[in-house]
Amino acid sequence: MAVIKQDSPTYSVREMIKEKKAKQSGLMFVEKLMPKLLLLTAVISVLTTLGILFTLLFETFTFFSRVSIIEFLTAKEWLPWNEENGSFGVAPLVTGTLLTTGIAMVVAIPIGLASAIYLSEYASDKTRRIIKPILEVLAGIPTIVYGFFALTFVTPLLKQIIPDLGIFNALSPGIVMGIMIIPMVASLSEDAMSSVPNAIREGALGLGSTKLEVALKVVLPASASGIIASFVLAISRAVGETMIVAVAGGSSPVLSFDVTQSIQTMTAYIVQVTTGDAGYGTTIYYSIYAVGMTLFVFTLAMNLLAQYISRRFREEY
Amino acid sequence: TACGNNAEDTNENKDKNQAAEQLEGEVKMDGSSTVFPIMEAAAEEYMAEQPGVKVSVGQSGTGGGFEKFTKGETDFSNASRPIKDEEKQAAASGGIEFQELQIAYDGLSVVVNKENDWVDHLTIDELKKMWIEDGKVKKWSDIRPGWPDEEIKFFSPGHDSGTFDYFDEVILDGAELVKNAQLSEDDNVLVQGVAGDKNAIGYFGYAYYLENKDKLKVVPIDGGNGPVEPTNETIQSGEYTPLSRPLFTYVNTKSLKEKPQVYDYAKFILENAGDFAEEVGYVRLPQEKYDEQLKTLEGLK
Amino acid sequence: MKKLIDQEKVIKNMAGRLVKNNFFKFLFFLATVFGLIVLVVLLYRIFTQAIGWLDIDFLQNFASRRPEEAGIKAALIGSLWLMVIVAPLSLILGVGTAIYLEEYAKKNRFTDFIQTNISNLAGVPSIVFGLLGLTVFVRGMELGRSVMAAGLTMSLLVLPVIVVAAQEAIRAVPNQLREASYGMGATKWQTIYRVVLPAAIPGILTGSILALSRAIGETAPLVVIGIPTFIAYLPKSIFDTFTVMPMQIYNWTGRPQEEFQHVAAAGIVVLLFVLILMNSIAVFIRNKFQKRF
Amino acid sequence: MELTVVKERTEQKKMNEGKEEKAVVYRTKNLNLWYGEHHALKNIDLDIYENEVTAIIGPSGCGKSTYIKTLNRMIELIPNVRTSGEITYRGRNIFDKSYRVEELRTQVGMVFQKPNPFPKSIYDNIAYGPRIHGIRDKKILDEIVERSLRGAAIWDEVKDRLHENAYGLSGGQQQRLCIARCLAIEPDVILMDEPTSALDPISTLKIEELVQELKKNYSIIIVTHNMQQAARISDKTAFFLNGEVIEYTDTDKLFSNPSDKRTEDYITGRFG
Amino acid sequence: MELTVVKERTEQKKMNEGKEEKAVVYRTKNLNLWYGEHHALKNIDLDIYENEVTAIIGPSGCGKSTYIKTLNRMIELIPNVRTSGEITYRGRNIFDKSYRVEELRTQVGMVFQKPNPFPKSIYDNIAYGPRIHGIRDKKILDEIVERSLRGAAIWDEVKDRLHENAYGLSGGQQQRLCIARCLAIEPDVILMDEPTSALDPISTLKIEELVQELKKNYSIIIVTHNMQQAARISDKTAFFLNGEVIEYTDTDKLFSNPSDKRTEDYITGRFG
Ligand SMILES: Nc1ncnc2c1ncn2[C@@H]1O[C@H](COP(=O)(O)OP(=O)(O)OP(=O)(O)O)[C@@H](O)[C@H]1O
Ligand SMILES: Nc1ncnc2c1ncn2[C@@H]1O[C@H](COP(=O)(O)OP(=O)(O)OP(=O)(O)O)[C@@H](O)[C@H]1O
Ligand SMILES: [Mg+2]
Ligand SMILES: [Mg+2]
Ligand SMILES: O=P([O-])([O-])[O-]
Repeated sequence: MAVIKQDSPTYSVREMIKEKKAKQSGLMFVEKLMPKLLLLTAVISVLTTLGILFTLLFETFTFFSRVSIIEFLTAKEWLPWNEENGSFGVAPLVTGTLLTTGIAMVVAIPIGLASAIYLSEYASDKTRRIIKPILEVLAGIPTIVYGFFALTFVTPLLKQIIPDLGIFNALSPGIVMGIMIIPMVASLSEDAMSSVPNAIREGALGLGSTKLEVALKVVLPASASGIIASFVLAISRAVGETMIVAVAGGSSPVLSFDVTQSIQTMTAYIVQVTTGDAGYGTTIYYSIYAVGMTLFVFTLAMNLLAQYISRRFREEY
Repeated sequence: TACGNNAEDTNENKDKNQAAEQLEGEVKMDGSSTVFPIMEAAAEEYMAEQPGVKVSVGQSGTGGGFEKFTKGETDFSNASRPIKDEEKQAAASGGIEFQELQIAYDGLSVVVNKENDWVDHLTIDELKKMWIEDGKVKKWSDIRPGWPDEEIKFFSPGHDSGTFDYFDEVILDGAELVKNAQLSEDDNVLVQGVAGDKNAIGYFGYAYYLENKDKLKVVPIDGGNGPVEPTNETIQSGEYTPLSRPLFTYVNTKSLKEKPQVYDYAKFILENAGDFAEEVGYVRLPQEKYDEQLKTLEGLK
Repeated sequence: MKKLIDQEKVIKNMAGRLVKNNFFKFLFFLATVFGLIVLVVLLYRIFTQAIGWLDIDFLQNFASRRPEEAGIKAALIGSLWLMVIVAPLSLILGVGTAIYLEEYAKKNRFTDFIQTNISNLAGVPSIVFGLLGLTVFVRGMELGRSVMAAGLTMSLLVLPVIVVAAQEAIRAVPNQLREASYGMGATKWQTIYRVVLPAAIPGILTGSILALSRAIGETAPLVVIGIPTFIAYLPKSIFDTFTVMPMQIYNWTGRPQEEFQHVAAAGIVVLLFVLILMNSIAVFIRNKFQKRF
Repeated sequence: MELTVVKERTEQKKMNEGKEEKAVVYRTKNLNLWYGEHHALKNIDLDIYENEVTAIIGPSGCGKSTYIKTLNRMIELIPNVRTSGEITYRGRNIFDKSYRVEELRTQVGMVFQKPNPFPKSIYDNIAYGPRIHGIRDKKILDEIVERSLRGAAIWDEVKDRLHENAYGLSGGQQQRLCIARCLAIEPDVILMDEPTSALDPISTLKIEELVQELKKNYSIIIVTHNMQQAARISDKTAFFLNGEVIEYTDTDKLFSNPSDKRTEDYITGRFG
Repeated sequence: MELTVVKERTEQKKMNEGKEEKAVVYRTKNLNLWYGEHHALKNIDLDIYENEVTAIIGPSGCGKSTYIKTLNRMIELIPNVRTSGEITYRGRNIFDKSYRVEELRTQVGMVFQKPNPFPKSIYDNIAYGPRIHGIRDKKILDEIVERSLRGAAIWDEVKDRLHENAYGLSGGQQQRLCIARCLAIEPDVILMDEPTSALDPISTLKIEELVQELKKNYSIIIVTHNMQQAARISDKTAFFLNGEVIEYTDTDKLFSNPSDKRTEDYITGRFG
């Protein structure tokens, strides 16, 4: 046994602590200061939102002093370039956005959900650990890469099936956007499903259920709120996606639901104008803020909906 | 700087009397994406000569460029059309004075599919008939009898480009573009569109035609003096009309006076723009024009 | 009492149920693989295009009008410069916010409001952040098209993602550890700084790296801000102009010369390489420090 | 009393009454189990008899849960588990390739340590089992639900709120609900892994009473860390230690007159 | 034996020896505690004496953990907790505004039900307390670490791996590490909330021995659900039921001759 001067401790920790305590007034100062500092950082995010609102509102007001809000909301044509008989009806941009978003969801929701079920209910831990990050790479690829993928690969491929398909169309960017969003749906839904306690799964398996029955009849209903919230978030991501549609969707704002033809989304319009010829101070210039505002309101509504769903229907296990 | 470099002195292609002086500072340039390749070439070469000067070139579009320019955010603004009155006003209210410099020509090229064996040329009226919206579906046979009874597929640059602006000015004249035209901001995409459809027609900058000669067929345009195909010669001489247009850069005169590097760069552009333009697919101006502008520039120093 | 469940029938049913299970398992598997196949196709196309164009020169050259000479140096370094601003700023703000919300904030309206605000911000389209950056940083604060202006814009863009990731990581630190620390007479900040944060760091880093890799690939907000595309020098300070990889790639894809498509592909490969590198670091951290509380 | 239990198999039971030997439900022969490298069960030999309550006791980590989970092959959910030896259920080797786990688990119900109702209504919790086995008829389902809830002595407490979420129930009620859920598929054996360890004394008492009732119709295997509980409710008790069965005999005998020193040490509280 | 404990305060202790009455460390007077509406502790009166082991037993949910957490005001971490009444520690009211919790908790160490080492090295775990209290000197820290680990009877097992992560230790080792961590700041009282309930029998035994050793220098309050354990190691035992103290007396007396019927029922295993 190692010898330690047991009968003569060289010092008393207790005494030392008492001594130090007297000198630790700085500690108390930090203790009081930190929450305030941290609150300050938390307020930055609020300021960001205010900044966005302020930026958008200010220019949007100027826009609406030139174009009536009624026209903006009800007119059926978006012809900002035409100086004499132009028209600023946002509807075509909105339908363009809805169209591509809708297609993206048709792709992303079933495939994403199926992947989520596979990963959370069937795959081994190891498979999950390998596949999830790979799928995340899919989500991390810059969107312009997807844009050209849609234009130069998916569109020609689809053209072999649908000969009438325009070189720009809603279908191809919609599908590619959907593919890009699959990991988001898969990963968020998988999180929701994995948070269902294993005890509940065991309960179902103990009654002789197959894994499919456990997944569909127990886990899915139990994680419904998280899953639906992931859908809503995916929708708002699709609504806000820019480069894919800008590259492969064309720039024809038309009020139509024909997915084989060229469209323009709200985001693509903003990019078009900011990289284009419109001068500062023109109505076109202000219109991008009005469109931006519309987009903001759109995604705000989606996000609030997602939060409402996950709060309202949150399951307590 | 006194120890002049002999190797450089023997360099014959440029006037070297100022090259010995090494400049520093920034030159900010933004504007037309059409002009961008020329300016990229200019910046690249200039910086090889003057490594101390940092030239940045943006491509926010002609309008976007002027927006920054009139706020004093840039020294040069590239443009594929002349400055507009509102933009002049904006500049005046921002206290910005400027000088317009013409640097090259672009010939808008009207192109059709390689397999299109019927179009030999088009007149301005025919172009109008095609491209202006009149509520009807357009077929080739509507344009000239004997052409196939098939629907024309239109490809055009987006409304927010200088190229469209110019086309609008000379062909559409304010009227509406055919509704079912496929629009893209990206000229490469238009190339693909026309190359992929037998009944397609489209237009875009000369450079994009040059690069894709093998995929496309260019249409000679009859501007009143018989059909003319866009070539370096016809564009430079003004024979290819009315679809050839000048390209500009606008320089802030205050920068010109206060920043030696801006002046030096402007001069460099005028001296070399012709070469760069041809290299990237545009057409040089007649030499007199460059010389004239060089003189004006000197007066502004 | 009669039996309500016919065991024979149950057994007979079993075969069908198992077939169904296997069928769907296969279907789910296919769905999972679908994403991977797309990834492979995409990468294959890009790599075949990039082959021959991707070499050391490509990394060492500035952009050029001649495709053979064009390189990604300015954009690559520019992207790294962008990270110099975005990484520390968004981390400090994001983690600070997360600590405040998880450790200090009382459950009240104001906290709820901040929380809701953050989740909303996470869903605001990046292009709208571009408009914000243009108005506030580029114009309002007169930062111009500098690393600083773009960095601030991107920091705000990824901030909510980092906050949420950090919150989750902090929440995952078991209360027992906090209790242990308090039990020794530690103050709250000591507990946070010495126990909670170190335990949460892997989670925070993983989430943050994924958020930062998003910032590296973003194009739209920078297009809106008006970052220049041709730069043949490296920024010397955060107030210099610069360009980033996605902008440069976007520019190349729009060029008339066929060769530039290959240059663009080479650029994409470099960008993907950086992304995959960052993702691997995240995965490495995640696997290495897998929570073992 | 309120308890109404399913009376099936009572005939068979009567036949057994009076006889010394009851039928063997589960026979475990030389069972070994490894979690990766960790040898968690060692040479287990154990016969479980029909219509009896068999208790498994032992200190924490001795392999009680592992053993009971092996009986309905729930253990397979854990990766890297290896077994050797044999377990026969009613004469059939449960590790046999042709024996489908789903089938086994339909015969052998399980109640877990923590109540784990599905986040569904009380009704749907009970109807879940019958439904997956193909019973869709509303009338029959209604009957099953009532019968099972009565069988688990919880009918009166929940009959007015069948369509409310099961998570609104107290812990003890949830546990009885889980027992009812298990009864709904009319199993032959019920496995219980510390079913009362998370419950208050009153709920515990109720469940103990219930187990006594249920053994008339079911064979029950119950893991418990509470020796008093084992003594109160079981017919036979197995004492596990470090993955081995130290002693397995009639409960009375084990507690009054253990034959192994270690058993004695454990039940007198000298360790554990 | 390997155990080497800090010998300070031995003088003081010696003085107390032989006397009937030891000094009171904690005096609880008429303590009530509510979780929101739930009345969890009711009129608790309890004196804790120096250098003794005081055990608190009672069925699950009776308020054992709540009480012990009140003693070092850990209970304040839970929102909506309200108290009335008084607890004095060495004569000073712990609820007093001027009494900083950090100071109280420096004097009163705590060991939890589940071992909760920090995800740091063994060394850093022990050095944590001294460090936060401002002790930075490497030499002194080294000495404190060794002394504390010896005090918790784990030095020999870990001395060669002081800089490895504490999560590499077994559960029992982790729990002793937590005790060592607590000793490092030389507290006066140690609170232990079911410190062995998550451990195997051998580790449990080690900790029980350790508690016996520690009481020479510390006053120890230990919550346990294991009556045998209480009987084995404590000097006094308090029996809690439904938030009340039913009986509080010498351990020998409580187990051999309880004065309350409910105590008797509980210790004979009639419920719980
Ligand atoms: N998933 C697992 N992986 C590896 N080892 C495990 C696993 N589950 C249990 N073990 C180990 O197997 C042994 C037996 O565990 P088991 O859970 O069967 O014990 P138990 O008797 O049920 O204990 P308790 O009373 O605590 O529930 C223990 O040593 C445990 O550490
Ligand atoms: N955070 C809380 N909020 C509300 N009620 C609580 C909380 N913690 C405990 N309670 C309630 O207070 C009562 C006493 O709980 P406590 O944890 O003190 O019991 P215990 O005697 O330690 O039980 P166990 O042996 O299970 O640890 C219980 O009825 C419990 O439900
Ligand atoms: Mg167990
Ligand atoms: Mg407790
Ligand atoms: O970029 P533009 O030349 O089309 O304005």
